[in-house]
Amino acid sequence: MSGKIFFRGRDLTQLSNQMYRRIRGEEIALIFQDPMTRLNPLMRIQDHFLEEIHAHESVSSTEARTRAREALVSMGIHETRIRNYPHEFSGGMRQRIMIALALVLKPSLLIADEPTTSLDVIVEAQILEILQDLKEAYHMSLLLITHNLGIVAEVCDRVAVLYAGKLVELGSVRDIFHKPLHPYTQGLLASVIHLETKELHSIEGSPPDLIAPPSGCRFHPRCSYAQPICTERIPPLVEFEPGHFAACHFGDKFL
Amino acid sequence: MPKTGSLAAYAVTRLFLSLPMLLILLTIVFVVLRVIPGDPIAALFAGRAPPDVVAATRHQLGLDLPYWQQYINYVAAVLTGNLGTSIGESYHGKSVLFVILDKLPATVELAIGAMIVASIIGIATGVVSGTNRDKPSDVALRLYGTIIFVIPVFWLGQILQLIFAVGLGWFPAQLRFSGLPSPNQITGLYTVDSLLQGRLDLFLVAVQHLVLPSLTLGLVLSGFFTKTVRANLLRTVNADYVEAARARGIPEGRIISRYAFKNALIPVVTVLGLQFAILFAGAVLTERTFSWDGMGMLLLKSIDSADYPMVQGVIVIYALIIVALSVVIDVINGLIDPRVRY
Amino acid sequence: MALLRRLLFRPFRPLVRERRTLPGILSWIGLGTLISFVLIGIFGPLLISVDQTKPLAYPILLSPSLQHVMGTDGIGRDVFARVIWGTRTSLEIMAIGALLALVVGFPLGLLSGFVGGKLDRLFVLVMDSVYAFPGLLLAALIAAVIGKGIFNIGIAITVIYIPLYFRVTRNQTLSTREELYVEAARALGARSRTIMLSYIAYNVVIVIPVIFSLSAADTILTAAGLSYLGLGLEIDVPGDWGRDLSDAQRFLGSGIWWTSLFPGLMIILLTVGLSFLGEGLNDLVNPLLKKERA
Amino acid sequence: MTGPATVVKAEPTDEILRLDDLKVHFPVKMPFVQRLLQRGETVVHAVDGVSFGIRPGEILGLVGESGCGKSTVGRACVRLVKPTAGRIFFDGQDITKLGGEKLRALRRRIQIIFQDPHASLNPAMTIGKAIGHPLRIHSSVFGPQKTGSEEFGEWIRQKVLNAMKEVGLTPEEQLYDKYPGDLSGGQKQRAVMARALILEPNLLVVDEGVSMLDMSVRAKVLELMLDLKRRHKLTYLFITHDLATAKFICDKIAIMYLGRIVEIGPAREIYADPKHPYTKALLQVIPIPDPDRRAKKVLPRGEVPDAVHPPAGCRFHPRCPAVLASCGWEARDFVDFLDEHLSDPKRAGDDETILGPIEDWRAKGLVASLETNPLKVRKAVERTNAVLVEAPVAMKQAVESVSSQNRTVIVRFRSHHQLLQSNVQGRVVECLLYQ
Repeated sequence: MSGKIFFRGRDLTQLSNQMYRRIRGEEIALIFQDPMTRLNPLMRIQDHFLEEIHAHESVSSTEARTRAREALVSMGIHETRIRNYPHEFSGGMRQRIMIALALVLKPSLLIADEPTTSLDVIVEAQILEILQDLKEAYHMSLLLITHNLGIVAEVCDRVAVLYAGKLVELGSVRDIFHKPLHPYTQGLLASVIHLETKELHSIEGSPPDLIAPPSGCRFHPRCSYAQPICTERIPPLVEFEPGHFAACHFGDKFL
Repeated sequence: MPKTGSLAAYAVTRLFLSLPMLLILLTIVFVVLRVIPGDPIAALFAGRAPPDVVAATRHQLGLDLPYWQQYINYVAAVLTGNLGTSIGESYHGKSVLFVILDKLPATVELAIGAMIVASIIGIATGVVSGTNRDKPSDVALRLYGTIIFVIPVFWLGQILQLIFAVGLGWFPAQLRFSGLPSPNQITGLYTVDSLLQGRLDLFLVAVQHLVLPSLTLGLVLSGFFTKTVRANLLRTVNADYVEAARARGIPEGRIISRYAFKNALIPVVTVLGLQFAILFAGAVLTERTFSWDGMGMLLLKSIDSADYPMVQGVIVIYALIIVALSVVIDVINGLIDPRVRY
Repeated sequence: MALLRRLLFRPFRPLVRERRTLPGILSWIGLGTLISFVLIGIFGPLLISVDQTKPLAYPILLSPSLQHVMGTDGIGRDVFARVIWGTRTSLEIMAIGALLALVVGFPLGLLSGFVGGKLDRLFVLVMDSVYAFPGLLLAALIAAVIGKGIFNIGIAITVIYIPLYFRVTRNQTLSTREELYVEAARALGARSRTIMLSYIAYNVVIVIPVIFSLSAADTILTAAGLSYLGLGLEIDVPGDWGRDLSDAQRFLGSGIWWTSLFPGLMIILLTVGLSFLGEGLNDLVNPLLKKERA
Repeated sequence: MTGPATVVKAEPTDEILRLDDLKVHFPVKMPFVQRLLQRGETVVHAVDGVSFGIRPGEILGLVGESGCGKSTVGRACVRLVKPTAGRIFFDGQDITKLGGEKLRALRRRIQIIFQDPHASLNPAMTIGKAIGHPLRIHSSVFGPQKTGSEEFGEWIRQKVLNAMKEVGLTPEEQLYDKYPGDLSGGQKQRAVMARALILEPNLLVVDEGVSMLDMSVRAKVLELMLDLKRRHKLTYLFITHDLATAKFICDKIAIMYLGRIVEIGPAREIYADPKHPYTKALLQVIPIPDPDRRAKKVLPRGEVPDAVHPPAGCRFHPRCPAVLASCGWEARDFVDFLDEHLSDPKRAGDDETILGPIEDWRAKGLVASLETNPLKVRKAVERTNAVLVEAPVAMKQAVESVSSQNRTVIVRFRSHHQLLQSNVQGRVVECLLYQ
């Protein structure tokens, strides 16, 4: 592993395990793709909350309990159910509990890793609505990791597109959807099947082997615009217009 | 939406469900003793008694009746707690149940001692092994688990006797008690009885005698704990909810104890039920090695002296204990795992 | 025919392919041990006269020396000769017990798991009950009724290992039966027989060597235990590790260690070898099954 | 309780597949001890009265959320699950109870493709063998050739290679002897399709057949399906949770919710103007990949209820944004509402002490009741009425009376209207709004 992670100006990779533990949950919270397996089946919901609060703050049990109840109720779950076990909740409810757990310490960054992928579409929309509301209510930043471009268009302000372990494009959501600069982003957008799809498009070939990734631009074997330079030189991330970056040798052609 | 139900309801139902198992075990004992070829009475007397005595004994025990009638009599007798009277030399004419109840505490004391040794050693080695995956300590402890598990318990007993009794003289090699008059019978467990009487000296003697047999049996059983605790810890330390707890900043020690270890324990408890079979089989051998006067010794003596009702009685009591323990294990499981009951 | 060949070879393929991994090495050590014991069991008695295993063949309680590498016992038998002859006895009981249990338990488990329903529930209840009961006690009871002898002990032991084969085979059958590719085969119109043979049996045989090794180790222990309790073999069997240990008990107080140590070591070497083989194979087979299903 | 009646009857037409009021109920799987402890009914009403027909050469999309029973319908069509009631016709023949050799013969004509191509292939069979396996299974119908003869083997090999070429599984000679583990997801799905097509079936059931594939592979497989339809006049039952994909590929759409079809008709019309509130909700939540068209959505409340005890009347009524008083309100809806009310401390006030705890309420059919002490009964009735004021209008209207009897508060609901299917603008809808 190499590189740096800056959070509020501090490099997290330099932190001791102990310091890192304090940041987790307190400043950076994480919710996951599969809420069904993320809660300890042997612990009541309440104990998940109390444990987390006590791990970070020295508050009285009464206060911790009050805060736990408030967090749960704010997600639309009856406070008496705080004494239930995880298996007594449905998938959507468990994801709400996970969000409540993530927010009880009021973190400034919430990372949501495919938070709705395992849920049905209506529940997915409910959860996305909650996440958007929270972002405003808590003045919190949200890092949403997803493969679903529809969700990106609906929820996000800025978008980073990754391909084969490399950042290929970064910009505002309008830039990305209306003027994609990287051929991969273009292909990705074209291949989405949505209600107005008239014709199917797909990106030729298949994702590369990451043990021996392609030379130069990792996308070149599947790129219809590829030139000899693409196989030789790794394209740098260039700011083609204010706030809109792409890692393509010919990015300016698509402006 | 499932709601967590009462543990009592679960326990009662589970108890009810144990009846078929009990009936099957009783039937097996019946089939083995009376139906399969081979005349148990003749085999037990082994030609040492004249034919008319054998015939009289058969009649006295109701063994000349048709099988179905024998079966009904037998099940009815067992269910009413009437296990008959002994026909062997040592206990002739005594109530089988009474004799067994007299020997039972010795076996129970040995079993408890062994279980304590096994769980302490087994869980400790299992945790060390499971949290140090593929390091030298893990490999060594896995070898320990595999090897100790297949060591003949009676041979291990002999070796421990050679070292600690004959060689070092730290512990007595034989019997449950010696030197002083044994404590008054209250529970029948010498360690408990001596404490109840407030006699620390007797307690020490009892413990001294208990150490080697418990250690022998416990060591052999510990291999099982080492292996299962390790395997389940490996599974739970990488579980999704453990990763989620880490992401919430829960301290590592707490994660191991409350998430990984407790969750790993559930399957261990489940298979623990099957370990009682090994425990009691091992106890019979250990009793013999240490002249520990319990149910196992009683069974061997009864087989030797052709005491047919006593043999049947001892096996039936073992079956009852096994069934009861399987219920207890399931209830304990319900106690720690809320998903089991509702 | 090709199917049969595949069925037979399948369990051993990982043994060759993974011979350099830790479980592979363990398996080979175990297999080597088993083969050595089989060779000792076959050829040992040909080289060592049975007379040495009889009472009063030599002076009693000689400590190990060049003439008697393992010494002599309390009634003047050569411990080394007894140990060698005992190998043959143990292997004979193991072969009878573990093989009979396999022959009965495997088809029953396959059937019960495949048919399911009431039949399955009944089988499971009976087998689980037997499995929960102390095997040694059950074997002791059976042995006390049908009498001593190598074959009888083998039978008594069979009864307690049938449930083991049954359980493993049935569970494996059940989980394979639920696989999507089995449902797909049914949708293609495959007959039950085809599904059972080319899909289910194929996936179940792979666990058989694992249980065979583990149950064989246990068989040795149980047989020795029965002999130790005096319920095993007739007194004139030329080698019987369990009985030798039982006989050794009397002299322990006088510090006579060799009559106990050597028969015990033989039991441990054989059972540990079988365990290595069983657990090594288990570690090889499980990821294989997981990979195939991933 | 009887389910809603089916009005639109099957007309004997040129339909290749016809389901007539199909029901599939499963026993709830649980450990034995739990089964004994569980009171009341324990069957999952996976499919509870489904009727539709497919014409040859048509693609019918069966769309719904997970757990709505759509996969069970698909499995019932190929007779992998046993229908509890109702009938299935294939090509005019009643196949509901078919068994033995007749069922095997049928399976040459109806094939199914599952969601997970990897799990659908026996890991121990080569691709070529797997694709050719159906021919061997049904070898008796391919003339006098003896199974195992060399010509037959060669004939199968040629057919397999052709089928592989047809589904684009190339280079076919090289892939023939590969094992499933060596292939990519898209290749495996093509192999599964080749295996399904080698018997030249008339009907192909595709159960979420593209859901697990990457976007780019998905497009290719969908194109292949359309291509096969054109060339072989194949008929599809296309089961999916993805309305966008369904819109692209299907001629007709059926929307399923909790074991029932709530709306069925030509795809173009349903997408242009959905009638059933559930269809509307489903279409509304599909994210549009255009940041300039973000819109606030009106979402149905809660989650899909348990199919062991589906709601009375219209199954969607507890969540429906357009619900009426006659849609099927019943006691447990009231208890659920009260639960929600009590969970919000701001609204609840001291209601918890009078109407709580929620576990004390009994809900049976149309009657909800709470046993309390005689002193509190009057107050509880008052408070119940007060709470009901805040309830959704439709629920409020459905309440017949709030009364007390000794120490018991009783909330009684009116019985609901029978739910019928109606023809609305070219499609069939099961909703009281259109009755």
